[in-house]
Amino acid sequence: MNWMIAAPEIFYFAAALWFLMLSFFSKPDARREHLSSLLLASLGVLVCLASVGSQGYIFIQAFTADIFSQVFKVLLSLGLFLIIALCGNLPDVGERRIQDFYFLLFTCTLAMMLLVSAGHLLSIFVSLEVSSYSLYILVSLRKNQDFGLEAGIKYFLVGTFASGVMLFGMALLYSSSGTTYLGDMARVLPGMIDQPVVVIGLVLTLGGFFFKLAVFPFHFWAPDAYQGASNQVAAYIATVSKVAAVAVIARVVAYAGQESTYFVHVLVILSVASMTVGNLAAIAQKDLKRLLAFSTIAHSGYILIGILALNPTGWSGTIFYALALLAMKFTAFLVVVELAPEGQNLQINDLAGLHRRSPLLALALMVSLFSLAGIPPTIGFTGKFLVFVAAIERGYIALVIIAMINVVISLYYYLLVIRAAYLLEPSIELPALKPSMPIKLLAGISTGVIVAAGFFPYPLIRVAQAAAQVLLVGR
Amino acid sequence: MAYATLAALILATFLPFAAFLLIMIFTRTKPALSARLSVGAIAVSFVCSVLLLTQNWTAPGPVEYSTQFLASSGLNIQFGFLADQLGLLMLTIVATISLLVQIYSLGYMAGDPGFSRYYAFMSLFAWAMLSLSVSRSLLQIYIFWELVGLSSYLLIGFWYEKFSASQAGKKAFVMTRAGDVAFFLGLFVVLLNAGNLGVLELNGPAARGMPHEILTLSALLIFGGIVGKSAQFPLMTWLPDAMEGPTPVSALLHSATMVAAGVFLFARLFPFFSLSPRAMGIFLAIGTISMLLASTMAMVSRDIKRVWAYSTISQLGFMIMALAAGGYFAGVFHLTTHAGFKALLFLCSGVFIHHLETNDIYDLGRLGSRRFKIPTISIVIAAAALSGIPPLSGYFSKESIITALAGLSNPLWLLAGFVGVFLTAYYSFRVMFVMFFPKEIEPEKVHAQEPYDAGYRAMAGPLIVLAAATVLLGFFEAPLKNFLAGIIVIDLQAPEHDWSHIAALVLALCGIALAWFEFGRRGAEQVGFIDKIPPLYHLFAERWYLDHAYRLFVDLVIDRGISWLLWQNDNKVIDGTIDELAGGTVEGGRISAFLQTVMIQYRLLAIFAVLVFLAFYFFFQKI
Amino acid sequence: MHMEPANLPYLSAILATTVAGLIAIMLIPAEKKELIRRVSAIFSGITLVISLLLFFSYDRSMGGFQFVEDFSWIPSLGIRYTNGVDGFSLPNLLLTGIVFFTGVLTMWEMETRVKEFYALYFLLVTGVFGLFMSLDLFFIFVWYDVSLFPMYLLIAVWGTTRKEYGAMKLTLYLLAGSALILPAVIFLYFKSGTGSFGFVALMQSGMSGTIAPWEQKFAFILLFLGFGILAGVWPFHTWSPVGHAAAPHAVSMVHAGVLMKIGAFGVLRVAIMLCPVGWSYWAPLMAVLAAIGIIYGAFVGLRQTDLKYVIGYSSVSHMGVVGLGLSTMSIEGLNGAVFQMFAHGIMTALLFSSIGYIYDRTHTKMVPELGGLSRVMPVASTFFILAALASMGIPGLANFWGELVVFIAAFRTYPTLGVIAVLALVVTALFMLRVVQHTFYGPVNEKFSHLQDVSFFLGIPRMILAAVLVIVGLYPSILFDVIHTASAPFINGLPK
Amino acid sequence: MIVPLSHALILAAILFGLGVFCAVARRNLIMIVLGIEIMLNSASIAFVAAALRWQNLEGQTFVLFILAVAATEVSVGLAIIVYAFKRTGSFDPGNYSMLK
Repeated sequence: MNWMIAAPEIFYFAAALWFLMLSFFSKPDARREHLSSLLLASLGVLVCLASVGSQGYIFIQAFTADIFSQVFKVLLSLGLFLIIALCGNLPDVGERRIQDFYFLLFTCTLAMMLLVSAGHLLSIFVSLEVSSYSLYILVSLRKNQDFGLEAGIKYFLVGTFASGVMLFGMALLYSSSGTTYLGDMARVLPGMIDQPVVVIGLVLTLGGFFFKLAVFPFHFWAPDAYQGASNQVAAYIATVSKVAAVAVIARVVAYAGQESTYFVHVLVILSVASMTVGNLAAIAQKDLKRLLAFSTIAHSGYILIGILALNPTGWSGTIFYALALLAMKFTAFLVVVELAPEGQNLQINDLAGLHRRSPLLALALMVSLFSLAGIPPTIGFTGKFLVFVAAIERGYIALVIIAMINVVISLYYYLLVIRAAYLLEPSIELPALKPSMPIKLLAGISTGVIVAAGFFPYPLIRVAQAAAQVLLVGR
Repeated sequence: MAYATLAALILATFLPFAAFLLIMIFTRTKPALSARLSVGAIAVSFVCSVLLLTQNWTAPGPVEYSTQFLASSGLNIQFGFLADQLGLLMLTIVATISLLVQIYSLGYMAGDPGFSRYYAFMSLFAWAMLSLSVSRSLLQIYIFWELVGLSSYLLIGFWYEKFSASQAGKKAFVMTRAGDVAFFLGLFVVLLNAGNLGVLELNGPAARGMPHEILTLSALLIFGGIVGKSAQFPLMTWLPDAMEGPTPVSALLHSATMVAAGVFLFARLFPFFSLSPRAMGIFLAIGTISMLLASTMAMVSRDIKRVWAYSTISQLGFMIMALAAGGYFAGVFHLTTHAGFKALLFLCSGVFIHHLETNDIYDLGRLGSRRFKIPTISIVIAAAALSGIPPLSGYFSKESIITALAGLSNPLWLLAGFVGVFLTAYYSFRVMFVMFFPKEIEPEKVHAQEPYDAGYRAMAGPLIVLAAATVLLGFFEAPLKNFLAGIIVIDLQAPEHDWSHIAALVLALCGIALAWFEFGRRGAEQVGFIDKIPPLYHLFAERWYLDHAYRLFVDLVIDRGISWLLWQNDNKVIDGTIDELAGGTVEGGRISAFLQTVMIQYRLLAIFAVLVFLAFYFFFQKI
Repeated sequence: MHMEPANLPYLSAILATTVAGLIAIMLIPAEKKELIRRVSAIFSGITLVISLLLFFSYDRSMGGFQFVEDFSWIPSLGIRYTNGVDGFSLPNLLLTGIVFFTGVLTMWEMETRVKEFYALYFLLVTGVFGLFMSLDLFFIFVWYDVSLFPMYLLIAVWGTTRKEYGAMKLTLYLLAGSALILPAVIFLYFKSGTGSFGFVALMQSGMSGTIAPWEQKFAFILLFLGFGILAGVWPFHTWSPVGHAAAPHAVSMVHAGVLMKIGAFGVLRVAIMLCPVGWSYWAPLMAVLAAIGIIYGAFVGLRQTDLKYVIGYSSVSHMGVVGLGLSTMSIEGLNGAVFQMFAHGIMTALLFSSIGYIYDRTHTKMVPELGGLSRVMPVASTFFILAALASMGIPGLANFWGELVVFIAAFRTYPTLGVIAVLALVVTALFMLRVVQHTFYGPVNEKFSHLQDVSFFLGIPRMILAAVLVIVGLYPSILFDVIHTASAPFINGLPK
Repeated sequence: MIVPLSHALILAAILFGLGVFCAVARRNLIMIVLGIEIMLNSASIAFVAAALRWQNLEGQTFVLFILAVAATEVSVGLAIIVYAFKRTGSFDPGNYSMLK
């Protein structure tokens, strides 16, 4: 049992420990903490990249490291690095809590990495809870308490409720299959998928993960959490935790879920519901982050389409979509963070005159929003396209048409935001925005990635397909 | 030899088009140069047409060149020239009269700001009309038919500052376009059934194969085009309004050449039309109605140009009656002579209008139009020819029409012919007496000198030429007859109904006598017998209320009716539903957004409710 | 349908030029307006030259797809970057080149945010060029939406009347169209069993019947409605007048001149050529909608008082003629339809270009407020009147031939609809002349008496368009020969 | 087995229902956390029953971890709720409706 398989986890555990020690012994200094966290995060990315090829099991398949988990670990570490890059000046988190903030960030990422490579129900449960609890606290860490606290409470309550549901589901699964290892389940469950206990157990288990992905019934926390949390934490939730959620759902459904019309119908109902609710609610939003929250809910609906297709193109489409979501959401939140130096909540109309204040940020916002809407030359469209190809391969034409109609509705509110950025003139003359060099670089690169992956997505698709192979082998 | 004819044809037709392009693009700002260009081009065309006419005077059959056009579009349409006797005759008429009118316009239009634009449009018209007369296929005729309509629109609305001019132009174009659409449909029916649009083919074998009722239908549809262009019964009211254009334009287009295009087409397809007697009967009826209607309107009109416009409609009605009655030569010969003396009438009126700046015949009389010697003499000659007084050309052509009408079984048409001759004589000499024997005159104007400046001379020249032509043309009846015999076997020795000629002459003289009695006499109060019966007077003056009917139709049915209905449909129904849909989604958005802000307990309850529903769905779906 | 590879990648060269132009404009600082205009003029000029070169060096005798470029793009889904041009797409390519170049020149006097305008304008035209030349369904869809991408901003920022409403309505409408196209395209991809998005492969499977009849019918109606929305098919046309009126002149030139052709071209290329059985099933519906469109456009046009609305509705009427041509399932029908697409594109571009000039001077588009412009600016009015005459179908100008051939074909297959469509010619003449009369003729009103006529330089774009209208009008077989090389083999190859 | 597995599962399901009812019924944050605790325990019962049925210890280990996680959950939850109580002075979830 060589420990090198878990190298990324060990590294992030050490980084978390480092910040814990700092919080005990040294006086918090924002500048230094930010630089050290940036360094650690970039090292973490390198470690994950190095360990992409490692294969193997620890604790008898409880911790499995395969190409699927390693790809996702790279995504998670990359996401963390990008978010920390945004935490240049953290006005919203008090000076005293800077170290705890970074400690919690690293712990949460560590937990998600464990979640991604979990092969056993128990390790899934524990790592999911650890990541959720660290997120509850991160959300409540906001300086102006009333927002942060309310969001934290709501997030906590819905989260624990969902984990209760998940646990009950796992119990049902365990009682019907007799094993808690995903690998064994894959061999035992196929015969009895039509028994009520098994299928409802599976649905309830997925409930916990749907909470993380903000799918329809469990999405109530998302708008309040995004609006309540500070911009950087909201960015973290929107990007990194979504990627982890997709990974764990894909793994559980690929191993445990079988070909059953009922199961597919449930996923179709949830997907359509979350798409419609997300898109419709987003139309009436005034707060930008709350709008992005609803758009995430809608995107979870599109991801579900990829999952419910239950075929190889479906899996690679879903993985590609997770990657696309990371890129798009990050660019959108980059603009949000840059536009709110005091960390206040941005209204849509605060975007007025952005095209004059900083053309680059306006372009980044436009490209990311068009990509979120799914207009072709962007990564968002390729993601949607792959997912729709998978769905139509299984013959769900009506679902794809409903999804496309939702795309049209979503374009409406994205255009409202773009309208605000390009058309509206601010009432009071705002100073021209001068984002720092790294931020400019970051915005440029991310916009470039979005458009390039839209035009020539093949390398990323190949990565997604390689990762998807693992899910099929497990059968 | 063949190449010479082809070269001459191409030169005759395309030179004016070249002149048009040159003027429009380059010499727009240099009036003198554009006038010279245009007149030069039409002069060359005139010379070519005369040469062609004389060379082919004795030629056996039609001279024809055609190339395949638009082959790649899957249709077999011949494009080229058909220089047969009728074509060459028409070519010469159009060329001569265009030349004369363009020379006349040098004087008439001098100093007009749009001078070069005027000559550009005149050349455009010349090109279209000349090419129409020698077109090879029906489609080619249709194309130049539309271009002639376009040039008439541009020339009628030449003084576009005057709202009435642009209104008249628009009215003319839309009415002729209605006729053209009928012609277009007729074209399709023929193309689909006979498979070919060549004029020779249609007159020849191709038409034999067509079933009878298709033949009548296509003949009627094509006649729709003729009705539109030659202002026959239903679509006639645009011609009087077309008098808004400059007088030379009225002389050229709206009397001699353009409106005659309809009659020319009738003559061109005469063998094709004569295949269906029922159609010919209908044409006869329409010709008669428009002839009678127009002459009644002419009797009451006070505007000199409108009188001649109504007279043109009625003479065209005469020609169509002649052709419909089988008198091919009569129709064509009347077309030739009418072109001559009607142009002369307009040009003389033009001189009076140009110098006295009024169109009203009573004012013209009062301001002493007698003192213009040449125009007075030539207008009297032209009016006499119009009424059919021997030895002028009008008498011979009208006599051949009367003969053709007499040949018909039903005497009704002959009677209508006689009434027409009487009314024509009456209204033409009514104008003469009012203008030259005015009741009260303004002394100082009457005795002023006749202005012999350059402009006047440019106008007087063409008058003299046309007057000579009106006098001499009558004697060319015989040579013309055997020239045209080439196309249709004309029974040269048609039985002479000499009693009908004498009757026609007597009626003409009675007409003149009545006109003299009411207008010419020393003590006459110069009020027509029609003016004494107000309801009849208003009926004729209002053009039998045709204009009201059209305006009502356009206003109620088109504007207020259909387009309002469709616009409401567009605005309310289609846009309405879409905006409603959008509003609905936004409202739905507001509701679902509100649902997200509900208290925590309700959220947990909602989650649980959905899970229970999914569970039940399992059992529901199982059963 | 053979594919003849190109020695030089001309087609990608066009795309490369537009993208290079886009990048060049992005690099120039915003205040150097004159430089930006010149650079965009040069780049658009290059694309025009290349498209002309392509048009005249296309081998009429061989036909089929020429100048073909083919690189694999996403092998796993069988998507290849293939470009090729045939009789149908060549005229449209040339049309786009001409309208693009003249559009750039028409906006020469604009002052507000010039850099962004030209950047978005280049992006719009890249999408249009891409769609006309690509032979891969994935790329046809991608380019379709790329041309949609900048549309909102172009109209919302630089537009005129009710611009935000118009921009939003137009963008959502067109995206709703694409919402129908994507599922159908993927559906065809799977049903054809060729496992590739390649157009030629799918066409063979469509022709040979591997795609079952009911599938072809289902895919055809989806594609027809999807692309039909963009082509202004009758019930879905309401965005076009609003969009035209709201858009700035160059955008409405490209918008009406070329974007509506994308819709019609899409119906022809994707719906008709891939699902012939569907086409024969749905053709009567297409014909009825097209005929209604012709009548509808003409009649509703009568009531408009805004110049651009009038042109918008006349475009709906002309696109109805194209629809009628496509629905006749005959060689003449297709020839006439594609010819009419070209002719209408040039004519609408000329109309909008002249309205642009008038609007820049008089700052009003409302017909009642205008009047007597012909005396004040004779040259500018002549351009508009020439285009108005073309729209009425006067022989000697391009539209006449398109309408003639379409009506002949329509008369053969749907006589009643043919008659109705021809009757609409009278109404079109009435409302066009009414507009010309109220705008240009009549007494000169003093508000506009001080305006000066169009200078030579500003006249260039309009002169080019007018010249093309007349040349194609006098010698239509330049276009018909090219179109025929594509329509004849396709119709003859149809399974009976 | 003393009692067939299905009976135990039904018991766990009823307990789960009670937990949900408790969480939803009372307008008091503490009671919600309490309700969720009950739900977790119902899951433990199900696990124990399943472990007995399949004669392996995995179910038991699961229960141990559930207890541990429940403990952390309560501590974190109460920390936030108590802190919120200190600031707003009430446990009523109704007055936390600032985020619109």
